[in-house]
Amino acid sequence: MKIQEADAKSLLAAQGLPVPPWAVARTPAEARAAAERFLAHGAGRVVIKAQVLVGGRGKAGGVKLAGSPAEAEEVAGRILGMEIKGIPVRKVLVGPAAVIVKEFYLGAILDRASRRIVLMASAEGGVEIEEVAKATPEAIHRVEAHPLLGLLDWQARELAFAVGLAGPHLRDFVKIAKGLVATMRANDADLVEVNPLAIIRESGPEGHVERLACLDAKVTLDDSALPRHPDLEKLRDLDEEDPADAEARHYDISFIHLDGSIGCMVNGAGLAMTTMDLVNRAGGAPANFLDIGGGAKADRVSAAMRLILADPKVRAILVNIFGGITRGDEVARGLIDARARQEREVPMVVRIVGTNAEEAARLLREAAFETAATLDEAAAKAVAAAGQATGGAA
Amino acid sequence: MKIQEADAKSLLAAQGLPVPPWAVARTPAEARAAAERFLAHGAGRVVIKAQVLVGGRGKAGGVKLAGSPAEAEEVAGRILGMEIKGIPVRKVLVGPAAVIVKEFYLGAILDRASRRIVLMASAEGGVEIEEVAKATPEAIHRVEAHPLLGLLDWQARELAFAVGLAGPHLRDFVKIAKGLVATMRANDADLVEVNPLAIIRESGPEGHVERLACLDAKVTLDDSALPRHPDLEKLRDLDEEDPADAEARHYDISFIHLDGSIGCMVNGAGLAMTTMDLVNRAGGAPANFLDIGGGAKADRVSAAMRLILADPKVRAILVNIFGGITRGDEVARGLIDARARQEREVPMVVRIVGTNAEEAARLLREAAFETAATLDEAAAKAVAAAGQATGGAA
Amino acid sequence: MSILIGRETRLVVQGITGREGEFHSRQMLEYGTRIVAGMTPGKGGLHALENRVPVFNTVAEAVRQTGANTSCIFVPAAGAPDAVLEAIGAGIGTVFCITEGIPALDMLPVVEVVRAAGARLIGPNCPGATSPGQAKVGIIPGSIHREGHVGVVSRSGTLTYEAVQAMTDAGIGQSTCVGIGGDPIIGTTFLDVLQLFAADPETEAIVLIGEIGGSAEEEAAAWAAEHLRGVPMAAFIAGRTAPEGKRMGHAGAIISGGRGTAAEKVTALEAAGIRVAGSPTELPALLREAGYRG
Amino acid sequence: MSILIGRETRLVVQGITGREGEFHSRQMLEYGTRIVAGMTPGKGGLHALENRVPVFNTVAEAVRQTGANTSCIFVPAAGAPDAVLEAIGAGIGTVFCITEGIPALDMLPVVEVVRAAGARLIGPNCPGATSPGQAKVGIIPGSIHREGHVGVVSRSGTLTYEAVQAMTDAGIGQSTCVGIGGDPIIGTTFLDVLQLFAADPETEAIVLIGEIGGSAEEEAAAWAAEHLRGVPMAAFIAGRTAPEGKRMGHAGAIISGGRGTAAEKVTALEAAGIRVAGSPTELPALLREAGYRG
Repeated sequence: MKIQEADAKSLLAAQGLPVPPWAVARTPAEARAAAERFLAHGAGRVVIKAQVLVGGRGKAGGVKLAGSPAEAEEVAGRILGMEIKGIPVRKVLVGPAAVIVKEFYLGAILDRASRRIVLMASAEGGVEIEEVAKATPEAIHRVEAHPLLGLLDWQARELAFAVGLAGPHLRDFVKIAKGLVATMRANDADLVEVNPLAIIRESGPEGHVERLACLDAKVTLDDSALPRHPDLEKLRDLDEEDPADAEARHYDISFIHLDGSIGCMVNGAGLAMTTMDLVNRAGGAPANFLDIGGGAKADRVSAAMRLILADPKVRAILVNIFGGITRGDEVARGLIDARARQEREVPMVVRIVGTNAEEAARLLREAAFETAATLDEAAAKAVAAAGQATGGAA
Repeated sequence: MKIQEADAKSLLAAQGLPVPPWAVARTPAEARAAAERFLAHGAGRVVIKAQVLVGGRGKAGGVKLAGSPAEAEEVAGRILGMEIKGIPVRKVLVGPAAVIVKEFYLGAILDRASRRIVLMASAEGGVEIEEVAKATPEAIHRVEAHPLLGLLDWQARELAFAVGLAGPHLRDFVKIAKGLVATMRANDADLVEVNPLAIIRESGPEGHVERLACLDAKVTLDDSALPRHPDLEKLRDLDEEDPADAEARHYDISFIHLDGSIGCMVNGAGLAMTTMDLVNRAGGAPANFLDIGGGAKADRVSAAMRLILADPKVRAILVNIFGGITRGDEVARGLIDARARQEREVPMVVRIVGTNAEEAARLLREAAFETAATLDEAAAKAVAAAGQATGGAA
Repeated sequence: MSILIGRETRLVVQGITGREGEFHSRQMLEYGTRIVAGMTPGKGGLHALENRVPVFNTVAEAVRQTGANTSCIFVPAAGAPDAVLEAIGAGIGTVFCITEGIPALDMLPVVEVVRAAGARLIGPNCPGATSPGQAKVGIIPGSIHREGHVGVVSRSGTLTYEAVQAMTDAGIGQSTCVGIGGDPIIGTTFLDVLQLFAADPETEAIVLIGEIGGSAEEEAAAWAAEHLRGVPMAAFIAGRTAPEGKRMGHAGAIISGGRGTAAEKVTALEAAGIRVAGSPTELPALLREAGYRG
Repeated sequence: MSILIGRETRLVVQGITGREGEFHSRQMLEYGTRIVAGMTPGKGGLHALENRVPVFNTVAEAVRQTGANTSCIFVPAAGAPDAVLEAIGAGIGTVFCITEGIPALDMLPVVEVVRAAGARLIGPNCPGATSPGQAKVGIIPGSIHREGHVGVVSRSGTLTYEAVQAMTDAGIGQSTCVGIGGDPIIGTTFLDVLQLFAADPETEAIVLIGEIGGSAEEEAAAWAAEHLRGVPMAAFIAGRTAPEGKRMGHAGAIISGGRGTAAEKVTALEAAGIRVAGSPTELPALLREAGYRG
């Protein structure tokens, strides 16, 4: 699960990491009030940042500075009216604009290949790290945290030296790097990124001081671990979520909305992707990815059918079930039940093999469902049906 | 560092372990008030336990039951008047007397040989575990906690099954066993013992319930780790401590009061014990163990001399220094300085070898100290001097 | 011969008295797997599955009493990492963890302890393995198999069944079929299984079923290019048309920033001389093209 | 030849710019030890000890640049466990940790990581080791030694010096003298050092200096009884007259409940055929009695 920058910063701050203050505003007036506070407390300017879960908001004009409360209100108004990659901006983050001396990248990710938490750091901070990785891979330094002991001080120091940090920043960097791993562990995150981690200059009673601060934060959470973090589940941004997603989650269905016309219902993620691939190969386009999971019962099948039919673009439905834990007859009954109650008539092609497939075949035959023996055949039939339903080519 | 039962119970409770309520009383009146509260809240009787850091208080009559506030006051008065192994009882613990169904032993210790935290459990609880270990070693079950991951659930379950726990107690035992290790880690304890861990019977609104509870607690702390636990340092029982100990700690001197007449000042624990052994072998008896540690300077030497001379039984002093980090001339200067300021004249035998021994020898010669070349010679001379000082045989 | 499991397998099922554990243990017994013990803490002394399998409180006890050498875990996610560690602690050499939904960070220390012990973990969130005619461990339907000499390895569950069924339908039998699981952190990778197949005299050809996300297929391809020249191989990659940046179900398959795409995987496999099918049904034909005559 | 350190030792000193680190590094250099590098985070690029030793930010860098193979740690207690782990991570094979006052629980994971890496840690809270005429690492005064063929192993600091001095005074030289440290949790035990001495062709006799507490002397005695028959040995145990239940200084020596007493240790050693001295000064004579002619 992705969470917003402001929430990610809260998680970092909870682990004691140096995150400058911020406020979240949902209206230009709230942004103005926040800007007033920060400007009154010594900030020269404020930064206003769109809170959206998609990347590239900077390029899209979603990050701006303002020098006065009035300007903050005006800028926030503009950003709150934007769409970024199709997502309307509903919130902005307001904070004091930092005086940046130097920017770094620091990220902790769960790395599948090494089966470790890997810390990556670069002196090329503040830009898309993927681009750095492509152009100058040697500019990204990495250490693998000890699988049982976590990130050790010396490992963090090696990263610090690699990106050229020294003096007073050395100890702070070690704390921050360990703090990223602590944030991962405390929240079961699979990614915690600070980009930029920056040396910022602040003026205090004794003149200028320079210190490290986390100016941005990106955290993604392990969905499997959310049940043990009820507080984190609350960070899910329902503003940005497809309403169908909540229903899917309720029924333990994996569901992703796509742009095509053929609704898919499959058991198993790999088979669901394969089904989509074969629909494409047969000349169609899937309307969704939908995995009803293992051992699905009739009620889950009904819910899946509702999710698929809620999309007006759907012109045909392909059901592909390879029974293992899942019993084919259960699915067939669910389908029959769902069709009886559905409001919209859509052609459906059903393929059920594996556990209790014979009983399923009998039920489907009696209910006059269109069936298919192989996945390739099912895909071809569904594409054809969708083409007929739209009165033309699929 | 040993701490009192009541403090140990606080540490266990802080880790969420089931410890029945208790109160600490320093006077019979306080004990009466505590007993009144517990009896009013449903306890049939209260238990009153002497709080002393030495073992065997039960046999010494330091643990008694009382059925009424008046009886509690009377019993507490008797216990508060006792000495146990020479230690006056200054505090008692008062708590509800549990209805015990079955007693177990459970302890977590830092085991040198395996270099692991070892959990030990026995169905023979409530008695001296050393006696069980001698009589029926097979009645004590042990598991080694994983050195990096700590005690794992399955390890705790193995112990539970070994001592015959099952049913609802199984899960509670796992929590308690892991809690003992958590208590060790949170406080840098090298021993956490619960004896007895008991199944107790309580009557609630729905009849009797049986549950596991920690009825006693013993914790010893790692002295090396006390600097990072300032709160634990406060648990040191100054009532029971020799006043000299506090001064010794202040100067980083290891000091233990003994019964003999020959004061010893040595650098290094092993050499200090060896010096004591050789004093004994020469027919004398050491008045103390004293290790001035490595790199001792003049002020520490002076402090050590004060500690030794504060004991009126001291009739002679043996100084044995093998210079490595410690510089012999520094020690010699400290001795000369200390002798100049000491109130009581006591014969002294000084042996200084190793780093800067020549300079030390010159200084001591000029100051007319009695010296010795070998440790055996030094011991013999000190024993002889003590004998003369007492006007008879040592 | 076969890999991971076979006639010598003596299985202990952890969580045998649970709903899932009992159901699949029955299927395994019917397939002919030697389940020598069950394990459920607190149920020691009972017998499961109509008295056919003794149940123990601990894996250590099961090993002592029955000589179990392989474990299959049907324990809920909260207890599954500990269940793996218990099996390893008891000296079990091969552990299948079927449980899904284990938080990924919980698995980091577990895979390390397994590695340090010189043992092998398959999964978690995996369907298990079948050596047709010998034993099946896990939840793969036994009926889809046929005895033979093709090793199958897959990250997926039902997609594996699809591929195996296609081969069986085409008359191509399998030596062992292994589902390694789709979670981000798993105990045994494609590469590990390829190495086992390479050393197995009964395995004459290999089918690899991958999916988008991660780089395990690429690593396997690189190794195969060097060590499996001459072994007929075919592959399938799911998710060729999956959109970028979307997480496709619990399998953990995700593409982002152009890494781990199907296109990259297909390129890597083809560069290693491995034919890649457009549909699982094409796998038998591709194996034949690659020279498999079994 | 010798054990642990010798002419092939290339030492990196961790904490070389601290007061203790600098003082003892100077002593080691004067004794002839090859200190190839120092390490202090943030002081990389400097040179210590009148420009004789380059200082690096990390041990890994020191190893890359100088081929260091042994480390000596003078880092305060709070950072010492991490310093050991850094040395191990950089591939150092032998680590001496002189630091005292490290909380015992901090050392549990460290000794395990060292073991798993196949490396060796001596200490913490140890004086180090000397191979007379070749190298000394740590804080043992170089002047007390004499080249020869007796291996000395001890849990103590100054008591070791006492024993070594007695031998040198009696004309008996040493192959290597090792102080293993008196903390409860140490990396290398008596038994480990006995095994090294047993395998060292230059060590012809062994002196063991123990003290009350723990059971390491008993374990060493049991091993010696079986494997060191024919090797002249002598021992000394400190604390014969120490009172029960008292902790004697930071050394961690403690007797309680009749375990780990001097009497038990003496009995165990004598049962293994090892003569036990009443005073360190008697060790040379006992070695002679045991047949040592060196």
